[in-house]
Amino acid sequence: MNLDIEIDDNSFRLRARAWLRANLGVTSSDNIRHGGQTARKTATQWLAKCHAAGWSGVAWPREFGGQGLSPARLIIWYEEYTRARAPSALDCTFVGLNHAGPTLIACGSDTQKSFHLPRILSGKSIWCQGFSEPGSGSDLASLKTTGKVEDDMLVVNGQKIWSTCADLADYQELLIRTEPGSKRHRGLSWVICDMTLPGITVRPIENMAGVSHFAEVFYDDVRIPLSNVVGALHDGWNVAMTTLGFERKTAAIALQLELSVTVEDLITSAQAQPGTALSEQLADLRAEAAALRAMTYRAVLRDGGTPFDGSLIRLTFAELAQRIHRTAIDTLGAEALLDGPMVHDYLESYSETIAGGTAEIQRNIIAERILGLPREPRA
Amino acid sequence: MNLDIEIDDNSFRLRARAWLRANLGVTSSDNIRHGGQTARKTATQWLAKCHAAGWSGVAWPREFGGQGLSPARLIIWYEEYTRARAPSALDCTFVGLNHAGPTLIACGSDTQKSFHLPRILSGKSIWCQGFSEPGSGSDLASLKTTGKVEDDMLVVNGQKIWSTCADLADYQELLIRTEPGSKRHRGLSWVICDMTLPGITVRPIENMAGVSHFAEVFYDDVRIPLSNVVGALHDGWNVAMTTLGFERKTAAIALQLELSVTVEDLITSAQAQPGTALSEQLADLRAEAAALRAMTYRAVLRDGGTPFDGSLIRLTFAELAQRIHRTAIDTLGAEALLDGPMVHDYLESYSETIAGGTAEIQRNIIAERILGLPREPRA
Amino acid sequence: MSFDLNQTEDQRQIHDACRAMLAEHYPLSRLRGPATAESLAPLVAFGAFAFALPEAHGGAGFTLLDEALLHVQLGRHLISPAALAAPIAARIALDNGQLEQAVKITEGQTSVSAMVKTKNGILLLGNGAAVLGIIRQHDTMQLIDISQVNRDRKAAMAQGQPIFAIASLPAPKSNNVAKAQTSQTAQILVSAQLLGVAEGARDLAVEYAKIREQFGRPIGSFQAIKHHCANMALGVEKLSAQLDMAAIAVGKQSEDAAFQTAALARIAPNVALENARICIQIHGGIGFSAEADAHLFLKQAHVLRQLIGQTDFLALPAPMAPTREDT
Amino acid sequence: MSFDLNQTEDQRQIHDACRAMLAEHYPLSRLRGPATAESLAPLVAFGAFAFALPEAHGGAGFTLLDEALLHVQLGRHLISPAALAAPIAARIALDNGQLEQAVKITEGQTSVSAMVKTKNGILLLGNGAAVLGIIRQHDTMQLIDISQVNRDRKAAMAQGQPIFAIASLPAPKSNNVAKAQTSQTAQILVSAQLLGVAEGARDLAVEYAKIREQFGRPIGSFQAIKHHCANMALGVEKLSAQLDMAAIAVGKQSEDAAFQTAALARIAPNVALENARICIQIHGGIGFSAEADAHLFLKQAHVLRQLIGQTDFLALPAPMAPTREDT
Repeated sequence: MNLDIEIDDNSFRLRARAWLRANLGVTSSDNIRHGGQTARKTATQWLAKCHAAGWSGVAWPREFGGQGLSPARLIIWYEEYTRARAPSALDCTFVGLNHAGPTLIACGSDTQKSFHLPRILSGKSIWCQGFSEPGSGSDLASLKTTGKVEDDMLVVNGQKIWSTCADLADYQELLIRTEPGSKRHRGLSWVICDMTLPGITVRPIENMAGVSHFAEVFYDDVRIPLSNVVGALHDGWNVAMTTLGFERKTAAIALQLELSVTVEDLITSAQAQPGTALSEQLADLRAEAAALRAMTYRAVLRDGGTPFDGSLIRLTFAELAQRIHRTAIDTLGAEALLDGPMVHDYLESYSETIAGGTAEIQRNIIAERILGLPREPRA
Repeated sequence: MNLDIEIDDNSFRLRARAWLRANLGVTSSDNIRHGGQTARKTATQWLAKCHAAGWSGVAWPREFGGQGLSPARLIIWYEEYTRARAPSALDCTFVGLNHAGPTLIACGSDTQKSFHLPRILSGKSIWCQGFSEPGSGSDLASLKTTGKVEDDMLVVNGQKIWSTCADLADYQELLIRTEPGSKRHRGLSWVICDMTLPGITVRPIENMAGVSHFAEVFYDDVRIPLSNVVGALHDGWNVAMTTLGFERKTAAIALQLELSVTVEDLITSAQAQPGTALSEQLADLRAEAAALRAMTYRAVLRDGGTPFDGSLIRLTFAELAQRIHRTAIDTLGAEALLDGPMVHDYLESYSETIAGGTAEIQRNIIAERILGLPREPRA
Repeated sequence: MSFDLNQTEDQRQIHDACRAMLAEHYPLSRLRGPATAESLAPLVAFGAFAFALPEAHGGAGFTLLDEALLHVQLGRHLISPAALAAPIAARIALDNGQLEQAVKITEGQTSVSAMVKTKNGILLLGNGAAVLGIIRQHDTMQLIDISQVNRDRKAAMAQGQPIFAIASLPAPKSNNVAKAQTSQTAQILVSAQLLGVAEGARDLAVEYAKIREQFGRPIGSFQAIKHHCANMALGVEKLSAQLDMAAIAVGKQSEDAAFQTAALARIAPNVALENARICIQIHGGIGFSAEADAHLFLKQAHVLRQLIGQTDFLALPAPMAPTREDT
Repeated sequence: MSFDLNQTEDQRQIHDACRAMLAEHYPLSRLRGPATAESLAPLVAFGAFAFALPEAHGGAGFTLLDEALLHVQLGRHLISPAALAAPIAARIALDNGQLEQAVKITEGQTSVSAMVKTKNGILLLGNGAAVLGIIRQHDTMQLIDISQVNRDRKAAMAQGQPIFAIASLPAPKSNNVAKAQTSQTAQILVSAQLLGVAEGARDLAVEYAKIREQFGRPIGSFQAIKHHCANMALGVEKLSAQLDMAAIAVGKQSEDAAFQTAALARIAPNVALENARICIQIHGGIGFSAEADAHLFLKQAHVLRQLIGQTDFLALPAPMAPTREDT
């Protein structure tokens, strides 16, 4: 971990700050949060603006059009991004920039890379994820959607769920069972799916905050060229795992830092007297948010560790976010019964311990993969 | 549930209160808590006094020398007992009065009953439990201590652990495997073991509060007459289970009510200003202690329910006791580093979620036996 | 009059009838789609609002504990807060000698809503057309004529429940204040509904855990899920025991009524909120969707929580026994 | 000077050597039986008390972060608080220009103990024969000559640690007050030891969970135990990351040093206490016995907690970046 900020890094910080200050204001993070085509337009316009000024793909290698920022500069960028209250990084460009793009860089063919990467960076194409299925929430290896090889095509049938922004997306990273009869992690393939193909039906799902971020996707004899397979056919599990190492350098950093800003806002608005129950609670949240920030920095800056260390940050973030948003609406009194940004964020926070692996699964991973405790006997 | 206090019950309350007021003062609960022969003497003298005045075996049927108190009166007695700060009911007479005695009443032979019951009621004989073994903390059915039938004797070999007051006890309720090769709940017997028999070695174990309440007991060819088996030979599991129904009418009631007194003492001593973090915490504890009292009353007064409902009270009590004692030493500041009654009670409270079935096992029982969730697959 | 929790056949029958009425008229599915004012007619027909009023006042003469257990059922069905407002409003009317008013309320001829204060004004919950409103002010309850008061529909956290803003209320009259027992009764009934929410969330989660499979077995066979469910059961047991205790104390006007009610009011919202949270978590992704019922329990818990009111609990004397004669 | 957590070979070697020294001289088994003053000679010989002092002042010139990581190791071995008192006392001496005094302290010629205030007096922890004591007063640290002060041995919660009562201290001198950086350093080192306690408790519990069998399988294969262990790991990760952050900030005297240290001091005691609690619970019956080491971690956490001091955290300005030039 190196937190020494060089002279040059400080000028980088000032440059980022100045650019953000000059270019914010046209976008609205509320819009983006609420989904829909307006949100897509806002998000992609903002990304295009970032791209034009050299602020897109900050963690991507330069050879693929990214900025190739050092870990320290990555942190500085996201600090400034968060401090400026720039649009939430968790918009419809998130999957492309932080997941699909890095996977293509690691495992894609030259054709795949040269076609898709520039489109992702500039906001021209939006990606969604197609991993989860109705029967395989926390048990990804149990997925059942099939892709049957017919000549040079895959014929896909089945169903995906919890696919964020699937209604807005141009492409989907689709994980399907291509080897008939294969079990669990074996026989899967990672495929680029054009969302305009015939046979695809998208049904948005409304969440408990009244917003439709995610959707179900149905595949009825969808024909995808075999050339859209990323990495080797039937090797999709390994392809999906390649981003695990990249994850600690994604825009999730911005979300983690944002919690500190949320807590500071809460401290300012609550004006709690010293010694009261509320001030003690706020002080605890402030300390926890500081520690989450320290965890984030360390993960970005330190070499080594296991790919599962991310579970520690992911879970800490999730549970802290829920505590913070709950405290926030507790300070509202009866106004918590009205819809509003704090109430919206509170309701949204319930997904933190569910999406992307439940808190229970994260704890299993920490216990088994990091601490080495024995696995449960299989049923 | 009937909480209507009849005129007659109120006079019962006043009679109990008057007797306790007139007869307390000679005993010291501190002495009893710290174990040893002095503690035995104090406890048995106090019990003898209760017995002489008709206050021993309050929940036992009258035909066996008890008081046969109605559920409502049982509660009144323990309310007054607790309010008077009478000696802790959890002394070395506890197992005899609340476990061994009731088991003998339910399953013992006439000879066993007529010999043992009067001695238990009057404090002449002290009992300990011999259930747990080093390898079977939470898994009672896995126990290994054997009793081999030779003519009219059982020859016992093995080891028991966590046997409270084994160093002071005259008799032990001993659960052992009498059917060679039997598995789990089958083939066990419940035996009266005279602690003065040759081949018995008792090794007291010091706990983390620096006190030796419990002990290991070793059995080396200990010869116990077959006539000491309670209930049928090899039917010990069912005998052990008979007290489950009686448990909600034991002196554990007094321990549960005591928590309210502890909280009130804490509220008085802490003098917390309204609105402070401490006063909020104390108000929460007060409410939780009130609810525990309500749970206790209901369990005693209401018919029906499953024998496992006791787990709900047991676990609520255990975790609340730990919270209360932790808050108590938090109010002490640096004085918590010195030995003293509050620190002692705090350290002792760590056993609450372990002894008599860990919190984890209690939650399993609640989930499986009360809520009907499926059992885990066996390894 | 007896407070025997070992239910009589009469009591069992009335609660069974209540369950059937609720299942027919108030299925949770009614809460999907745009929020509308809930019809309380089936509850009026059942006599729910006069359930524990004396027979002389048109009531059914059940005990407060019986009424509380009725509201536990209402809580499970996430009924509009207007169903809490009516029986409390009727009691405030009786407290002030307005028998006719009380009868109109319990018979559904005069509509009542619950109101809560915010930092900047007042919110009206449930029935926007109500002509009367009840509100908690300084540790007591008031019944207020709001027929002339303007109200603005607002977007609600709980989408199924209409909510309205009121800028200010008319000056209170002198004959509209509840007696202490009525204010406590309000806390008892709100707590009873919170218990219903907690029970409903527990049952929904337990049933789901029995059927949903992951890793080749029902998720309810995993210890983490089991322990979540056990925690829900612990919360329900604690809350329901304290509800019994407080309802008996308030019904009998025991001297520990204020203490038992304050303890109850402190416990009830947290148990309901926590059970609803666990229920969502156990459901996983579907629990976070609007399609599942899990979030409805959470939102109702938030609504009821605002109605319960809190007192300075530590200022109340501690009881050690239901009857204390420290001679 | 660099603060690179990707340890250099030098740093690795010194920490390995420290581990070996501690394993040889400070096994946990030494804490059985009657409490005696701990010999600090092996730590002095190792140079532990001058570890991060400038070489000009007889120190080894390591960074504060390096020293903090050393104290994590000391924390795992539940070393007497006197080992915290010495390096802080030496710094206070240097803060006041008393170089000779500082050298005597770091070389073990002058003995120091830690003191804490109670409601009624002062407690001296660890070495009853100490001639100097450090104590936290009003947000700063003082170094006090206690050679003439009477002390009474008391029974301690942590049986392995001698403890003494002092009725009152001599009037403070003007040249015995720590600079802000030293007061913060004290919080860093106490927190480091609390992290060591938390790590030790975690490791003890995890190892036990791997070997102890119940119901025919290691208890560590049960989800409830797994999740307890995961919670311990989460606590350690959180605390150790914040320790790094605060140690770097204080070592560099960054403007967020006070903020980072206050956040650390708020987190550290709770993580250590909670991990110790879970460690006892996972051990079951044996964890509650004096024979197992689990309770030693709990008691040490209580001791260290009293030494850490708390500040009005909300009054401190929030940093958003290690360097802030809000132009």
